[in-house]
Amino acid sequence: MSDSQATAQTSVHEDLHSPALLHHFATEEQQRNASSFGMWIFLGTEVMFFGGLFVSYLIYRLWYFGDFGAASKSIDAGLGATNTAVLICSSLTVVLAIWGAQIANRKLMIGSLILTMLFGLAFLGIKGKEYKDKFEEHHVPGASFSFEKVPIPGHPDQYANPRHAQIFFALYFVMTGLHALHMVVGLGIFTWLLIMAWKGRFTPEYHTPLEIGGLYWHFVDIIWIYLFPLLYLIDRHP
Amino acid sequence: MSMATPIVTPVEREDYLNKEYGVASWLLTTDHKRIALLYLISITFFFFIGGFFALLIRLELLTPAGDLVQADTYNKLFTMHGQVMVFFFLIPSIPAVLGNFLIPMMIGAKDLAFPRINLLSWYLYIIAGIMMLHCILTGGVDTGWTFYTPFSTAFSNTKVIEAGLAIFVSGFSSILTGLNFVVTIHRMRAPGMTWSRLPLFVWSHYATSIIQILGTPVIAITLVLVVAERALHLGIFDPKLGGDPLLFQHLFWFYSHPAVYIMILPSMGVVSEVIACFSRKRIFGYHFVALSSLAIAVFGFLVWAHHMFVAGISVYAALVFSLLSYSVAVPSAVKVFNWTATLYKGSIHYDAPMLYAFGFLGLFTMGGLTGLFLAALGIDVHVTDTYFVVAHFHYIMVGGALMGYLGGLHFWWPKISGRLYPEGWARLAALIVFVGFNLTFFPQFILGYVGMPRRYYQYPGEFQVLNVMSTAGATVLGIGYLLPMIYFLWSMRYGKPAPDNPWKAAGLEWQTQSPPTTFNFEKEPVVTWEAYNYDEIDTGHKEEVKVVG
Amino acid sequence: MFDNFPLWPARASTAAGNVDALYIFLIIVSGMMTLLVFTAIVIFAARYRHRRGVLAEQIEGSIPLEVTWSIIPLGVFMVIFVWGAVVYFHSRTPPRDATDVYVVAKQWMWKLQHAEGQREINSLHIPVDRDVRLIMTSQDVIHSFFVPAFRMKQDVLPGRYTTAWFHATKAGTYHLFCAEYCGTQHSGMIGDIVVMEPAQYEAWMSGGNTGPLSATGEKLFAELGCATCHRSDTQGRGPTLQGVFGQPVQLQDGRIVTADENYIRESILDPGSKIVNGFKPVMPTFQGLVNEEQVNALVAYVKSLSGASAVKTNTAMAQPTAPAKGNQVQ
Amino acid sequence: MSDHAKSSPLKSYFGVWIALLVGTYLTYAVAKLDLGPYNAAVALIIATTKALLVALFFMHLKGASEKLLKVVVISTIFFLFILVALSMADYATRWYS
Repeated sequence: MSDSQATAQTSVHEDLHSPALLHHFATEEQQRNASSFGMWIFLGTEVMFFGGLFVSYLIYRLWYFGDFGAASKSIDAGLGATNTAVLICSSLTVVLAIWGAQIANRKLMIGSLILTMLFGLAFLGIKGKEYKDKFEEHHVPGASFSFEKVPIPGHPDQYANPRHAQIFFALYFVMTGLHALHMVVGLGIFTWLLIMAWKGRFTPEYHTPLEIGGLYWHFVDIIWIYLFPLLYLIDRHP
Repeated sequence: MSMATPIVTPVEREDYLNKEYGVASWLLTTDHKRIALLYLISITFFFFIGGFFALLIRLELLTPAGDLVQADTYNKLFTMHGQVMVFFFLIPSIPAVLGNFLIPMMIGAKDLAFPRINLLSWYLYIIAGIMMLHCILTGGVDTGWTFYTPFSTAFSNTKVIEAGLAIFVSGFSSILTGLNFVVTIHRMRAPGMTWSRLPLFVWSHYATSIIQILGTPVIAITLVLVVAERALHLGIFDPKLGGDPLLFQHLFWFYSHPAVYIMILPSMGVVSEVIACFSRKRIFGYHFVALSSLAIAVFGFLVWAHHMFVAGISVYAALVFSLLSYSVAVPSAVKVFNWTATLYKGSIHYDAPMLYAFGFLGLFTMGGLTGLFLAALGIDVHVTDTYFVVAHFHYIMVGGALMGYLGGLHFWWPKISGRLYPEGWARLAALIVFVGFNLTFFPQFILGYVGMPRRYYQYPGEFQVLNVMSTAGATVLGIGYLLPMIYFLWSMRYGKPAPDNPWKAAGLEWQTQSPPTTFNFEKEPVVTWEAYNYDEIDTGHKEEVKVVG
Repeated sequence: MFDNFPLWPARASTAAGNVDALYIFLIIVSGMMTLLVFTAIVIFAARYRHRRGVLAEQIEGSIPLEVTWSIIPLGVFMVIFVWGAVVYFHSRTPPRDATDVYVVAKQWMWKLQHAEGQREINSLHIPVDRDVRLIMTSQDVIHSFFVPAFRMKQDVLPGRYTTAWFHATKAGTYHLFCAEYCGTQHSGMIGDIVVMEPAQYEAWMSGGNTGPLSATGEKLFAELGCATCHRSDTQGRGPTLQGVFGQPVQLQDGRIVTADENYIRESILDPGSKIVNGFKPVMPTFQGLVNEEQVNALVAYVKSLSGASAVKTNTAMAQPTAPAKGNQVQ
Repeated sequence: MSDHAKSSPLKSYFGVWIALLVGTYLTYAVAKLDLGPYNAAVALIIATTKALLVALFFMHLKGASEKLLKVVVISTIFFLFILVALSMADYATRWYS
């Protein structure tokens, strides 16, 4: 999923006119509004992109609620909750980085950017551990998948149907995998933003790339805010 | 107008073509006009690939027995014809070529909002094109352009993954074009260019961009799921593992029906411009035509399951979608009536673009009306998946979108190339295309109702006569499409140099030099006149804003 | 090439008349609309062609005109919609006492099983003037059972039943096509529907009769050991199947579903998904142990237990009953 | 984006941050209770409030100068709603499933 256009559009300015203004924009105000407007539209496409997955999830959850509950119970909700907290902290540090740029506090900006990326890496680490557990428990869809004799929550005498549980894990891996891919792209964007910040390219007047990167990061956080309850907490009550 | 005019070299004025030469100046350009030409060349290439497949299909159907190609090859032929034509010609055609070239000029801007993303959009299109060509040359795919599961995920042993990824990438090229247009139209209009002074071409592209932005991602994720299911045996659409093949059809048609409005809306924009210019009149009911474009874009998202009436959806869902499908027909009808009313008390010229516009009006009306047949549940049960449907969507796509595209190319060719195309040949080509088209696709309506199913490689003998007529029409249509390419290329070299406004048309794009300079306008234009002010132009009351490009 | 060149499909079922009527109405309406638009264009194009010195008259537009040509088409469309919906609803509600024919679609052939037991490949012999209901499923990909002469088409999905019905009115042999692309021999997956006079049908019926489908189903029901749990009295570990077909069933999670063919099929192949209230989920799945024909036989047997007239006695001639609001089978 | 004149005080950032963490814990805790069908509804309500908090404060939708961004967000959600609602129109009325 080429997210490079998110970076390409945060136009690294040529050194023709004033440092930040691109040739075809009349004023800087127009350019900044265009970039953020473009980014919000791009986030709209991402919402519809994940939307297709959420609809598939909704329909199969309605059809196979018991099997989905059993499969969801086998995932460690604690890890999921910590991951949510990690992402929320990273959103905070992103906002602090932008605030740092606005008040020309270089240390705050760069520190926050680094913190954001550390949180991102922590998220991927925890996600990696979760996937490792799934590999070990043979819960990855495909030939090695086995989900025998797992009781349906609330109906201890009834076993989950492995074929339907496999659909849950298929959706689980596609949704969280796609989200993790967006997280990796996000880390790439923030590395690039860190380099630009390090070179002192951002001033209180011009820090549009930071804001665009921030929008993208917050969006990835919002997607996770929905993924966590829907995938991890389907049928957790005793 | 004699044919063999001597080579005429126009007085040397600097424009976007002769500003700089060399491969890098083209492959790394961020000028929306050059990107438009890059798109023009690449989609024409794919158009002739798709057209070649179409001719092979029609040749095979000359005889009831399957004797020209084998069954598998025929299945690959109609699949490739569908995929290449839909994703690599029709969806990018007008937005990427005429839209890219004209929208900045029509709203008085130097370029699109994100020129680099515009170039990225073309590169994504080329990467997707190369992937599709590789897929075609190394075996092709035989699932039909609709990729229905579980055939595409479990039973087809052709290169479904490669074709799916190619269309996935071409989807992002379409999203980026849409995103660029929406931001440009909102942010980059010249002073005075209010929303009610926007040309209808820009309105229709605004509506098209909404569909491109909000529809394409859904087919992107659907293709990701199909590729994942084939590669990793996930089972989301595989009934043996509890998946639902109808879910695929819902997600696929959620994009693919609005996609047909991506194809037709830009042509409607072209026709609005052409009819206004050649009747020397303001469009009748400007606001209604503009708003009906938006209405088509929004209602287009509510109707997708009329492709699935017999696929196994519930009776009540079928009723809901049939009712909604009629709501989307009203704006199209309003547009046709407004165009016809524009001709009233006009001063009508019969130049080639106007002939294409008349052709569009006729064929689109018939295509739209047969859509009413298909939206009626009772009839759809009988005619869906037969040649009636094939004829309906070809009337809309080939009769509507392609005629609009050719009309637009002829109308703005002097502006694009700085040369005039040969008028006589152009009118002849328009006539040939119109006649060839009707001879090809009208018999298919009858074939469809008589009961010949779609995608049939061999058919019972009683359908042969109509098929032979259709194949005859296809050859005439093929010639009709070759002519414009020939005389457009010819005109690049030998055509008379075009004045800045050969048709004396309204619109900012005509107040630039032909061909325009890289930044379109020397100084930013200020718009003080209403859209389609042909009365002022013809009576000359308003001194035209002389903006030397 | 010119001997048989139909421009109109044969009309051989009750539905054909309704569909053709709507089709002709639509042709007339769209024909008038096209004529209206074309003549307007031609007259305006000729009358107002460019003449030197004559300027076009600018007309802004007229709201009332716009409203009229929005409302009138909408009104006409609603008439078409309602008429189409009525025809569709009629074609999707099979009469209660129609004869059942079980259809199994397989990559590139049609296998049909009559309730009376006959098995046919790519052909279906039915008597004229009898309601026939098709209970269809596919073994691999999506196919579509399409008989142009009956104006009937219904996709056949793998993994569940879809049903369609028709009432043949004219004897003769009509085309059967597969209308949903299904692979290499998609265009070879065709057959014939042979509609015969009752006398001929009896003659055809008597030959090669392996007994009604429900009998085969009964034999299978015993062989697979279903009878041990599903007993006719109520002591069995499974719910009794006497008179269950077509009646509502209370499930363990409170939902009430109608015990139609799909419910029985799902209970055989995926028993865990719907547990009848008051019973334990002990039934093993038979997925893979029984093929499609055997499932059809078991379904026919269960239906015969509830007196649903799955089996048409030879002599009883079913009058073309009015389409009773049968239970809705998707 | 956020107007430079009106600078966002840090207080609102940290406030939203705390609220989001509380929301996460709440989601986790509520899932433990047996509310029958309302479990999903409650989880979605909490998730939506958290998403709104992030969008309005962190993504500066609240103080945004032009209305256009809100229009984009609302129309995206409208089209997602169409996809969900009309798909459910089919799945909800398929009696046997």
